[in-house]
Amino acid sequence: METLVACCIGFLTACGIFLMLRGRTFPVMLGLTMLSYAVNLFIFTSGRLTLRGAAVLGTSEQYADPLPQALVLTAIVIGFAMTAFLVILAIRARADLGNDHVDGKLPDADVVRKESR
Amino acid sequence: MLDKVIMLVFAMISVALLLNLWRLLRGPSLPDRILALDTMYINSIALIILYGLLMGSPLYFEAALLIAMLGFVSTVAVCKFLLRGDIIE
Amino acid sequence: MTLLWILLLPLLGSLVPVFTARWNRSACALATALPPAFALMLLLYHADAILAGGSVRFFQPWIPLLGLDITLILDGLAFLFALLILGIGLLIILYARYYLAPRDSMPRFYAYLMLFMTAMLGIVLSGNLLQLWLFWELTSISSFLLISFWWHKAEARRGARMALTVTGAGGLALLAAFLLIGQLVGSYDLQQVLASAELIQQHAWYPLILVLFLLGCFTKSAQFPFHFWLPNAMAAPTPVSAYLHSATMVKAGIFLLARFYPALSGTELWFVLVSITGLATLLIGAYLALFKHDLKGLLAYSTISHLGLITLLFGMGTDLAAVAGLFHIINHATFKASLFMAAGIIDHESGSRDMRKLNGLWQFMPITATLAMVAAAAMAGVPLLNGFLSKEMFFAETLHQHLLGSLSWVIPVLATVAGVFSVAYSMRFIHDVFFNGQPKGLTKTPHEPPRYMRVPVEVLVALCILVGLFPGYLIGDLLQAASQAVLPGEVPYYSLAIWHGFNLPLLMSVLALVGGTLIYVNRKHLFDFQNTLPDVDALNSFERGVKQFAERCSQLYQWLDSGSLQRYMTLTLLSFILLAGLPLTDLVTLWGGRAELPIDAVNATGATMLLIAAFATVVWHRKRVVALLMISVVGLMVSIAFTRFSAPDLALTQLSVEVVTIILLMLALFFLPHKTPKQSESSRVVRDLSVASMVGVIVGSLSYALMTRPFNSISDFFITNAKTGGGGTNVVNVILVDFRGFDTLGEITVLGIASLGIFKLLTRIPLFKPSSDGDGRPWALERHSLLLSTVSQSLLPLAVMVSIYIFFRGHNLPGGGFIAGLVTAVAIILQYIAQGVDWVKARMNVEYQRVVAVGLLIALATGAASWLFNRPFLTSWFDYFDLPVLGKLELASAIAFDLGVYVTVVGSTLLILASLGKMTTSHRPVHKETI
Amino acid sequence: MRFKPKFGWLPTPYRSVLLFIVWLLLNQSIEAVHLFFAAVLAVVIPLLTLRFRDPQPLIERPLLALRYILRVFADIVTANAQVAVLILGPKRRLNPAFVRVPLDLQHELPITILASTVSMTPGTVSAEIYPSAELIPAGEPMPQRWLLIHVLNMTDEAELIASIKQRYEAPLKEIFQC
Amino acid sequence: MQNWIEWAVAFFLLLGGSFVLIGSIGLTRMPDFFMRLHGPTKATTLGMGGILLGSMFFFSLSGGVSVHELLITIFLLITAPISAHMLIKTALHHKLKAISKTRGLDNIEPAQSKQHDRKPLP
Amino acid sequence: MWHLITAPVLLPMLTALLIMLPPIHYSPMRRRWVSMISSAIQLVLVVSLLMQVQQQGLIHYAIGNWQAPFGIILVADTLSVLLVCLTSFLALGAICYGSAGEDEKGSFFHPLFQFQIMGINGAFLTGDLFNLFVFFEVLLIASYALLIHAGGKNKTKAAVHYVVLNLTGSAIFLIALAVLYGTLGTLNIADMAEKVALLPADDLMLVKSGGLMLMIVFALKAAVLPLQFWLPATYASASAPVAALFAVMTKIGVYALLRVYTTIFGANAGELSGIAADWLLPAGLATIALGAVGVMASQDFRKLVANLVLLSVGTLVSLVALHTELSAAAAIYYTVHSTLVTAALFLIADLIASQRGKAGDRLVSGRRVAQPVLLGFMFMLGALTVAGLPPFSGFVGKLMLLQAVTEPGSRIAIWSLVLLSSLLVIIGLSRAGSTLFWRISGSDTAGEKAAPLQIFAVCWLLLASPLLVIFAGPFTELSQQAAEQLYDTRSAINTILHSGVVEGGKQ
Ligand code: NA
Ligand code: NA
Repeated sequence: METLVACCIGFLTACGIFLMLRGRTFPVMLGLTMLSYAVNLFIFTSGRLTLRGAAVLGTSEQYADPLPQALVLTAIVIGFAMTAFLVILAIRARADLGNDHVDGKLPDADVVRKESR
Repeated sequence: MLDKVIMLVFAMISVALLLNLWRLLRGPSLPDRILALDTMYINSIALIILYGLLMGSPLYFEAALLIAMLGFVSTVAVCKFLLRGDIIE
Repeated sequence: MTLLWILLLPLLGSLVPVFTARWNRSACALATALPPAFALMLLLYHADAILAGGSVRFFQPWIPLLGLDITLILDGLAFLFALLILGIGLLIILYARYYLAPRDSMPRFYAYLMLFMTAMLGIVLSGNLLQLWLFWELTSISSFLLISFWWHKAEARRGARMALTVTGAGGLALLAAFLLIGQLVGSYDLQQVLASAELIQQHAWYPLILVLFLLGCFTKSAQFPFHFWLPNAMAAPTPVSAYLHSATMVKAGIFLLARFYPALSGTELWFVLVSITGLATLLIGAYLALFKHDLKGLLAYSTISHLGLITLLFGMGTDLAAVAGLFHIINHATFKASLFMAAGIIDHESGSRDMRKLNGLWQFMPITATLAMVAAAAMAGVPLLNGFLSKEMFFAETLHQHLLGSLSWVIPVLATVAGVFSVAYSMRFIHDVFFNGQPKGLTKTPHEPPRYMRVPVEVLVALCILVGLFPGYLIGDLLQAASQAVLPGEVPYYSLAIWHGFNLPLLMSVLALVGGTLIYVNRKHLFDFQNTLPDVDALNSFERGVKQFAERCSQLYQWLDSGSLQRYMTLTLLSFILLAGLPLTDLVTLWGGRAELPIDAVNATGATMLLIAAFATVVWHRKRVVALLMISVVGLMVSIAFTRFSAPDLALTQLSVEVVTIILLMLALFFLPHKTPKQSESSRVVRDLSVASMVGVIVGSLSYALMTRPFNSISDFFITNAKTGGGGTNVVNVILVDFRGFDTLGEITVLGIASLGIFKLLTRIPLFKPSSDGDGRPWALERHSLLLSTVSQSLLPLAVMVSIYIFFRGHNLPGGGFIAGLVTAVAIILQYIAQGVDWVKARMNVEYQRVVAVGLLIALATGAASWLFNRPFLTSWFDYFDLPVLGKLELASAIAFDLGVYVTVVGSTLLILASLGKMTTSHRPVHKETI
Repeated sequence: MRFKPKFGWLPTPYRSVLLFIVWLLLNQSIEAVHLFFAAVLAVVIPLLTLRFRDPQPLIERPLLALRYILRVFADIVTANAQVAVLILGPKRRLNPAFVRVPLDLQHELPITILASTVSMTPGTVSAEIYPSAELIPAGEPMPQRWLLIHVLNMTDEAELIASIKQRYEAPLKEIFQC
Repeated sequence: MQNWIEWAVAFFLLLGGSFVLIGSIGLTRMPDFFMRLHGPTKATTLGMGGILLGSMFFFSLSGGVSVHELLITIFLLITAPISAHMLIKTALHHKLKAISKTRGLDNIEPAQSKQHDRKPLP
Repeated sequence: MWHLITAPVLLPMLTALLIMLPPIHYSPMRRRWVSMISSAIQLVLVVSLLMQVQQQGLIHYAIGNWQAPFGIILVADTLSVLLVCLTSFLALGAICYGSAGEDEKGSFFHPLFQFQIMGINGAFLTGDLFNLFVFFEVLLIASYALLIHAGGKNKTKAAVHYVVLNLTGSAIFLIALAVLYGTLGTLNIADMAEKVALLPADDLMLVKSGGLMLMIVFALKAAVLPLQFWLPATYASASAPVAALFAVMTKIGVYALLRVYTTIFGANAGELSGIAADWLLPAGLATIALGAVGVMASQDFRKLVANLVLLSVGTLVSLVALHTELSAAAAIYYTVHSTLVTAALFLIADLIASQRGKAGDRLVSGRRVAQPVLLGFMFMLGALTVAGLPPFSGFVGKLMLLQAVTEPGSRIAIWSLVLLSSLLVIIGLSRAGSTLFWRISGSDTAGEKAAPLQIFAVCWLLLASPLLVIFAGPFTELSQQAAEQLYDTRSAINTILHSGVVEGGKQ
């Protein structure tokens, strides 16, 4: 199972990073979201995997490590706040700069015309 | 016996989820994909309930309830998006 | 203490003109002159002791850690220089009173001058290397201000900057030299350094130290090849030139040579570097001076030449040469200051400094002409004047050295040649200006200056004559004391007599006078020859050089910083690959020895779905709505994974956050293009793919390595203490609200701030509302579906109840304030979606930022409440109460804290979404053709 | 048809009952504490959310409503069985259709219930209710409204319309007295 | 008693599982969007009901009562029609093609066009 | 009184919240005064905290009464409190400047400013690595919001880059934290230091990987080459008071580097001791070079100052890399000096820009400033300080840092780079100054004069420069003390982990 989970985390990271390397704000946001999934899973796995061990006292014998879970919760919330900000910033950038390229300008002037919604 | 039944149902749900994914990937239209996603949400409720059964723990009920609620909201939101563009107007 | 006052008085004096500026000019000048006059008196108060060969010292600790203390030493050398600085300084103050025009800011000038005077005094009085450097740099800065006094003139600005750059660079080299010396000797105290000559000279660093040190001296003293800044500093008002280039600024380098003479001189390297530089400077300065048409330009090159002469003297390494050097310092200061002032008078009263225009001024200003002629004669080394004496000593010393072995005769010959040119340019100064026909094209008729403007020149010229006539009587003791301070051993015998009989030096002087006259008479040919040589404009080429350098820098910088986020990201990720990945290559095996859990079919299905959905997101990222649906699947699968691996709280949170995120992304998508044009070239895609997959491999490997390792952590403590110490059975929640409640406080603060930031981003946003979707389909006309509205209204109370339930059970079972808050928020968002902003606003007109603030305040207050019980911030409290009928109830401070979380989450989420939604309602122009 | 509730503090009695039950369901307990809180919340929450509710006709015949619910449940089960057969059966036997049902109901809640019921029961899905009230200019009378439904396998259009009107719409009119 | 409940659990789970699966098969198999919609909205809802009932019985097996699954059922019953409604509205708006043998296609027209006759809202 | 250590975090938070609520929220004047007064109070409080630390030595405070390593603790040693003092001092100046009108150019200026201060102070004071992450995020999100204050294309553009890069940085931070937690089993910095020493050989490389990952994060915050690209545009486009406050943000990265690589990966870390130095020194030196080049290359004054920030970061990071007590002391002094002066220069740049009409702060000829003497004096003071020329604090900082390089190998590289970069700075600043003040074109229409509050703010920040020289003796002493305390890891660990812990966590 660990191998599978590690593969998933690695793959999610790679996908997230690839998307974050795109030149438009929307894929960057997607990539960021995906990267946070990967990171959250990563933090979570740093407490090792446990089946049937929710850290609620009295429900099982062997509890999963609760601390990484708490850290992930914090990370999720912070990640949400950050993503939200980035999303709105992207809108603002589109409004202010007239395009959705992360550098605020299109790499090629001709593209401006081609790019229709 | 119950264990075997649960595993069987697990298998059914898994197949159902894969079918949903297939429709989601296949499309062809956006409403098709949204429908597939909505179904997937509901099917995962089943999956989680089954997990609860498997582990004999009622701790997962809220997750199921939340999926039901949030799945609905997100489906509605996507539909609204396709209809009006602006989902909060 | 008096020493300190000698330094402080001029410093305070720099404030005097600022405060006396409103008085009349003379009063202001007088007031300004008072502090240096006092300082001079204080200096003279020590004269007896110093001239008797003693010294005065002042010490005050300042920064012991750096070895930088306030140490002042007044010995013969310092006395000599301080005397020149203060004495000539006072004359300059008087002179400037008349020189400056009414529109020039006199207080500013005097303030800068005083500052400069302080800096110079600081150099000569310093007994600590670092302190000396401090004043050294101060002279560069204050001279920058003085040279650029007429800042509206481009050449003044440029000249000042050039001077600053060159002397500043030298200053940095000097600092390096001082620091090396200090580390070598173990102290920055001057006396200790001077006493450690052997240690320094035998150390491997000596050459480096010497080169750096000399760089400092030579730049300041305008030695070849750093001489070019000095002529360009002539853009300064003449009093400045008279001060800086006779007695002070440029002499600082010479002073330093003299100061460190005991510690650094006496080696082959010293000789080679110093004497050759001096000789070269002497010759080049003397030669070039002749061709300058600008009076001050001529004087500038002559200054360079004389500084070269002094440097050469110090380079020769004999004690007598050093004495001669000191003597020439005094003489040069007097005649050069007077010459500059005379030039200033001429400029002032005739409106020009161009010798091609200036002719026959003798008829207009005979007194000034006489004074200038005497001073120029002293410069030329005419007998009975002070310049003659030191020049004789110089000639004599060139004869007595054997430094170049069999070629040693070259030095006296070249010295004579320099003397020849020196005579020639001095003659030009006299003849070309005061005689040589009538003035040409002057804007005003020249006349004698105001009476008191001439006084400083008269004083100095008198000194030239007096010293020339009675050298031993007037400055014998001073020179003796100064020499004693410079020379490590006994001061050798020397004679200050006017007449030494017929000897070689006299012959050299005569040769120089005759040769100089001949050259001046036949100057036409020489000028013609000189005109064929390319003209080097130091100022412009320097300026151009700096400009070009700046452009190069600009190119380099832009090449590095291309403004492309993708590049920055790639660099960041490459750092990650390098730093996080390299250690992994040293790992023998990733597997840490822990047995893996078995894989079952359901998990495999989940993982497959996750991977496929992630992949599909990437593949379809340009079809944005589809990508959004795909990433929802990823999120869903991650939540299910959390459920599977015993983390129900995480699953709940992840689910609720994801829905809100998706809604947010959709709101964003409304304003962003629905599709991304294909743009990335395949090479970039390959690059990005390889970077991404490398990062992925590293992260995956790390994760695998972690998961398969045995593990001990502090978590057992939490499991043990959750119920007894925190009063809850849901350990994760107890960690959140109690063990690590501070993190949670920070986290909700982040959320609150984010919502404020978003609100900020959305104010006055110039947005256009697209009129159709990505495929050009116009939007549906019906805003709100009847069915959805009705049902969402009925769902609200249900959702509120569910969130209350989730809120309260959180402490003991999965749930808690955060999730409850999101559920409430989502329910309210559903109202927004189903019924619109106006509908909701009519029913709930709350400013959400206030809700955020209240939520955070509740959390904060809960934490601070524990102070009342003298417990640390956020200390939790809980107890069980037996109530009639209802039974046992638990009350905990954590509930209040969680309430804060809940309120903040509701407020923030709604603030974010509602302000985004509201944006479109305030009727914006519908934009047909969106870019 | 009434809009105004009997008690100010209990504006939506049936909703309160529902909430009371939901709380108990959530807590899976009928201990005193939970009963107490259920009661409190059942009163407080409707009051809190009252403003978020457009006025709707009240249920006048609760027993009839109960019967309606039971009938719908039964229909759901049969509907599902039918649909299952249709789905698994050969595709070519299916006769899909779009059908318009004229609506007698006027108010939002009854219409919603009807449309939902139609969606949950035999082979039909509510697609659209038109014309939309939003698009009728203020002051103009509401024209005849229609319910557009999609039928998976239609045998007889008239019969279908009649059955919907009689089986579901009529009881709803009764329940809400409209 | 125990045995009886176990059988009930097994029955409901299997029933539920089958309906869920059938719903998804419908989603996959039907030829057009409108027909695909029927499976998930109905079969899945009932399937969920089955599984939730199974779960209720299962947890009753271990002592206490488990009735909160009812909530999910209620919730789904309320929301599923609305989701379906929104989806089909979207499909109509996107003018998705129904298979050719669909009858009453002209009935869609008034639902869409009547609205277009009206003057658009600001 | 023993709760004083929480004040630097909680007081700004409380202030921010109060400003967001009525009755303060309604009136701009109230918002300003509350913000300014609160900052002044905070300054007094942190200075008394510094005195407390001077008296008692290291102070640690267990939040929630859960002792380390289980709970989160705040740790006040001379270094951290000194930096908190610096922040408070700086913040007061920046807030005063902002209160002259800049604050009304967008919403929530004061609350965001206070939140930012909260984040910065929290990052300095926390003794827990994950909590450090949280405070990083607090200060980052506040900085994102402040960056876009008053709007404008440049800000938006800079913000996109700044935000995305920092989000990547946060992701890396989290991964690093997870790796460290997954191997060391703890989050407390002191506890980590203790655990690192006992690490099984098998886990060594994992911890190294995590440790070096942290370096990326901190280097990104500090803006060290090649992770510095976000800085120039960000700092140059932010509103003046914001840019001034940002001057301390890079220092947080430096602080974190200093803290983590002396405490966790310090002398006691065995094989992992000093893992960062090999990477940091070249990076720091390269940053110095880049900063110097940037100073020469800059076309406008704010960009120039931003590059000066880079230069100071490079210097600091090189000092951190030297990893000696002396270099740490130099770094501490230099931090204080460079932060205040660059902040002041950002404000001065704004004043100049607002008085030069269309030319703004671009280095081209333009209208004459309305207050040439005042601004010229301020500029001169700031320029001398930042260039490291006497008689202001810059030269003390420079002397200290040059003297801190005792290893002959690195001496030549560092000295020549530092000295050469100083020269470039002198050239660059003299060019900039003479252009801004002396190259005048067009009519002499008087621009708007600076508000008294703005002048006060600049003077307040500049005041530090002479004071840091006059009291250089005690102040260098203090830096030295802070460095000694920082390097005395053993006793810090003992105080934090092994004093007065009662079984069960609660005291
Ligand atoms: Na002439
Ligand atoms: Na139906």
